[in-house]
Amino acid sequence: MNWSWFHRLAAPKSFYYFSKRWEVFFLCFGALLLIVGVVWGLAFAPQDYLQGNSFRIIYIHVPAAIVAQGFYVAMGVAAFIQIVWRMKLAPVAVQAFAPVGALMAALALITGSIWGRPTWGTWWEWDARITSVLILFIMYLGIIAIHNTYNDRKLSDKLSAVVALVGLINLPIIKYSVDWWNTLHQPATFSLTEKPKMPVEMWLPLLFTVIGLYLVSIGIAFIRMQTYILEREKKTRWVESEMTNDF
Amino acid sequence: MTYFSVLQAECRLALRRKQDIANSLLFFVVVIMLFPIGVSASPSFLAPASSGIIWCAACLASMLALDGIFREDLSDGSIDQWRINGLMVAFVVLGKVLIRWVTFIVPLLVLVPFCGFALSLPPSLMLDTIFSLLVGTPTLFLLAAIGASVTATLRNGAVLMILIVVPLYLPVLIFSTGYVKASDLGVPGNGQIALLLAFLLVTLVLSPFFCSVSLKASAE
Amino acid sequence: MTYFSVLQAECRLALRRKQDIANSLLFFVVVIMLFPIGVSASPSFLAPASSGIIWCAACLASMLALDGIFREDLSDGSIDQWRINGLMVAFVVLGKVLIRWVTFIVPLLVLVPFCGFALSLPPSLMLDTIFSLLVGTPTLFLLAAIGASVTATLRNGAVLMILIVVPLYLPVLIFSTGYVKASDLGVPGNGQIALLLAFLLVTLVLSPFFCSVSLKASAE
Amino acid sequence: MMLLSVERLEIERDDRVLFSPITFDLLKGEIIKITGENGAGKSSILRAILGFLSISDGSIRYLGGHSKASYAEFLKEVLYIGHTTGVKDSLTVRENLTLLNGPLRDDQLIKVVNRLQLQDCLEQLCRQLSAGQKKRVALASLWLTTSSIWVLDEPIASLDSSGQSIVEGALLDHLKEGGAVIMTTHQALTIPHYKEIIVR
Amino acid sequence: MMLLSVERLEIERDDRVLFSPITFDLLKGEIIKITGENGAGKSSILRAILGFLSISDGSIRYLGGHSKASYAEFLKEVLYIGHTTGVKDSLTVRENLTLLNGPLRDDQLIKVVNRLQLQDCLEQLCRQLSAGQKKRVALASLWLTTSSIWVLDEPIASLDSSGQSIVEGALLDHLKEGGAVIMTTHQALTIPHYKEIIVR
Ligand code: HEM
Ligand SMILES: Nc1ncnc2c1ncn2[C@@H]1O[C@H](COP(=O)(O)OP(=O)(O)OP(=O)(O)O)[C@@H](O)[C@H]1O
Ligand SMILES: Nc1ncnc2c1ncn2[C@@H]1O[C@H](COP(=O)(O)OP(=O)(O)OP(=O)(O)O)[C@@H](O)[C@H]1O
Ligand SMILES: [Mg+2]
Ligand SMILES: [Mg+2]
Repeated sequence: MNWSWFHRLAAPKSFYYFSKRWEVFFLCFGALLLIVGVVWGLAFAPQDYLQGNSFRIIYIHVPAAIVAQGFYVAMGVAAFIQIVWRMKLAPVAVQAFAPVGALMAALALITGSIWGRPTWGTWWEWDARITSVLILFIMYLGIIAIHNTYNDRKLSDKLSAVVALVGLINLPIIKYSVDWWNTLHQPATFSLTEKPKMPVEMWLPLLFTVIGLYLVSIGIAFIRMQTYILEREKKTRWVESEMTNDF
Repeated sequence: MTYFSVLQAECRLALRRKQDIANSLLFFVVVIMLFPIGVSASPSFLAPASSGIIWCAACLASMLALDGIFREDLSDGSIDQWRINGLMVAFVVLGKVLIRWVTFIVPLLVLVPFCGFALSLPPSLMLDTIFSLLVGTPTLFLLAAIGASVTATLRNGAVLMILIVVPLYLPVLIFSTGYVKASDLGVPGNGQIALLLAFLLVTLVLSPFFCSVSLKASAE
Repeated sequence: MTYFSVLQAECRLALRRKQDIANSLLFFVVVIMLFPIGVSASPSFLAPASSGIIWCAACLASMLALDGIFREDLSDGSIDQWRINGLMVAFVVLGKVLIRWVTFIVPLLVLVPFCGFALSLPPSLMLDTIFSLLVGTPTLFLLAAIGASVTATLRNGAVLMILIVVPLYLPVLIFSTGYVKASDLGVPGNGQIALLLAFLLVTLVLSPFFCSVSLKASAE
Repeated sequence: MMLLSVERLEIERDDRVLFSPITFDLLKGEIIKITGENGAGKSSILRAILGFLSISDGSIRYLGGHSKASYAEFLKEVLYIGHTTGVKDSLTVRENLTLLNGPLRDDQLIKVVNRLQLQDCLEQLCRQLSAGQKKRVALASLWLTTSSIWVLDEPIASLDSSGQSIVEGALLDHLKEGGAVIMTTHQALTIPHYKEIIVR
Repeated sequence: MMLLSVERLEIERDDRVLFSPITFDLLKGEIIKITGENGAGKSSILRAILGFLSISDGSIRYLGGHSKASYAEFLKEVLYIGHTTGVKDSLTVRENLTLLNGPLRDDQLIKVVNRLQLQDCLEQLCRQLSAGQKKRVALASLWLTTSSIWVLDEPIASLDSSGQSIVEGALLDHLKEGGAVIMTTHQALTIPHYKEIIVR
């Protein structure tokens, strides 16, 4: 297989232009899917026979939880690439993905809590999935904390890559152990582990919102990456001409 | 400078800094003491919680014990000297962590029975608790070492370190307390012990490597 | 160098270390997380224990927040400079502790409600817990400062000091959790609050003095 | 005027007497250079004079008096730059200068920073400075202080030659204004008149 | 034999290029002295040569080769004493010497300790040494090492004059035995032949 396209894309400069071209697509198409999914889910999907209308928060909650996990994996892979191949784009990705992922994890936690109030009667339950999202959130915060603590960028890149990679290796272990822990000691008050048998008109909008939120998050991450690339490459000629073109 | 001379010096420092060892153990005792005093001292409340409390305290104390394990090496240039003398940073790290663990676990095991009494730990679980500590704490130390290496340039990096390390601690905490609870129910906890050993193996290989990456970066 | 410039620099350092502040709060959260996971996650266990757990976590977090507060001042010669410039070490200490406390307590108070939810703290006790933290933590900080000043160089006598400081922590812990429990039972807890305030007054006078003595000795 | 008069001073560390008794006076407009081998006890003498280290024998009179008040009076007039300098690694150069010297006018700051060639790293953290640059940050006090008695422990170690001559210039200016200096150094001074005290 | 050949070396810190490109070779039996102002980048050059700091441009060839193996080969022959020296504050002088130089025979130890006038503080913690004494502990490696390439960052700063001449003697002996030295310093050397490289 020919990898030259990959190497070309992995150069900060060409990625900058690539992402600049595609961010609009990601943001707009993602937003479109999101809106369609949400409107469909909120206005047209049938009521849940158990939970009534409160279940509709699922159209934000589940996508957020899924994107939060997906972004951590992406970030961990970028960290791996950075440590092994020292690609210049990788630390940019780690730095940019962390806050977006943290945001999504926070969104999942908040919407989950809001949902928990009417269904369980409490804001919080030490359920396996909930706990693992909380841990995910804390791991994101750890990486953000490293970037904020060190003002030497080279150092903070290296260190956050180490932490992200360790986290990636541990993620399945954490997930597994939390699942195991919860099912042994505390039979879940409300089981999240079984796939709800949804009718398709509930399930399809969910798929829309998941894909939509993914695309929007990627778009946001791209924008962040562009700023970081400009900052890191500010001494190069192409950035200088880019800046003079803009202003 | 050889592996031997470095680890010999490390042992000497460990003996010289009896104080530091005493501190992290005192911390352990303090955490355990705070709990009955701050929450509730009734045996019916404490007994089922006791091994969990001991484990929580061990987690916190192990982080404290490793905080700053590399800080001095970095600021006095020792890490440069290891590399100049052809020592693999990863192996030195492993040796240092091992020494810390030994100086930590031995007195801890002496303390645990007393803490167990204080927390009304059922006597039948004493041995299981000790055994779980023996198997689980090396992994905690290796994980904490990663956190310590990432925060080695920070003057007070203890807190950041804890933030990084605790999510990694949870599986160990879950399975070792799970083991004790299984014994309490009379179920054999072989599965948990096997898992704990598997964790140990994984961290044994990975942690020194990660530590060496971040220490080298910090020494630039 | 004036009181103003020293405390201004201290504020700058505090702001520069926003992350440090965030971290010690995260530490607080993380400790609170350990308990449900390590001990038991059932609300029937957590609810009665919750305010106690929050207080235990606050004790530990306050110790860590002050760990190393004087270490840098000692090693970079700042303490010499204070004295040369005619500043009373005790007052500088007081200012530094105060700044640390403010940057600690404000975000803590924001966090406590969430931790309360997570630990199934009865909502009626939320305000009482917060109030007890407000009154009790300054004393903890002043006491921890003594420990920090003694361990700033780690000469002998540190064990002694920790052994002295921890028993001093206990009354604070006892009376503040006692206050919350009293409110739970519907009894007014004025007595406990009065005692907490009395402790605060005593430590406010004594702690800076002790700190200054041991810092001067360490700087010889 | 007699700023300081040291008589038969002895210092013990770890029950070992460091040097044979030392006697000298510091007058206005005078520079005293303490020399001696490594470990002779030069830094210890300076710290003893400042009252940071207890003395085992002899006496130190401040401003002609023995009292606590005259010691306090003396301390007010002192600028001390030791082996450790009070420069904070996690503050920038500018912030360190305001910390050590109180609030500064911009023109003052610019002037001293230019003189010490720190203009390029004014906003850099001191952690990231070279050994000599960190020393220069501490030495900036020589131009910003109003104190008249300077106590300097190896002020020119790890400075380059231009740095050395700048510092020596500051010392000369200070003497002309009636100040006094007591310092240690291992390097030769190009200053014309100074009193040398040998510790052994 | 060509031990090291540095070509058009450039180093960046915080996106700032420190100095204009530098080219030099280090041969056997040669001493190279790097000079330059405070903050010019001398220490950084030494650390880059040792591979501790990444370079932004140019190349460094070790023992004539570019490969990892020749770098490792080179590193085996190196003795490095930097601004931070690897001396542990909480160990005694004797313990530090065995830490840094491996197990020592008693006569070796006594000889070097006498030469450096550390005999009185052999059992003292290094925390309690004076600035110059601590430096001497690190410098003891000059007599105890078998490495042939010495990389020294300001080895004579804060030494007294006898300390300086002892160190210079060690350098000369080392050259006679076919060793090589690359060092920085702000002080004048009394050694007859050396190559000077100016960083700016
Ligand atoms: C803070 C609280 C909560 C958190 C952190 C949380 C987290 C999660 C996570 C991680 C997923 C899995 C997404 C995936 O990978 O498929 C999920 C899915 C789901 N959650 Fe929550 N959840 C919370 C509260 C709730 C509540 C209160 C309910 C409803 C009563 C709920 C209902 C669901 C449903 C129905 C799914 C979809 C299950 C599936 O498709 O597999 N969650 N949540
Ligand atoms: N960790 C760091 N991060 C960023 N910049 C640094 C760091 N260390 C040093 N620098 C910068 O690199 C430059 C060169 O530093 P270096 O220590 O190499 O100087 P030097 O020539 O050895 O000076 P000196 O004579 O004072 O020892 C300085 O301007 C300094 O500000
Ligand atoms: N904290 C300490 N505790 C015990 N002894 C000490 C301490 N500090 C220094 N000493 C001893 O006191 C003696 C004098 O030290 P001092 O620092 O005054 O020397 P110095 O003349 O300044 O030397 P240098 O030229 O190396 O700076 C040394 O022999 C040292 O071993
Ligand atoms: Mg000295
Ligand atoms: Mg240098």
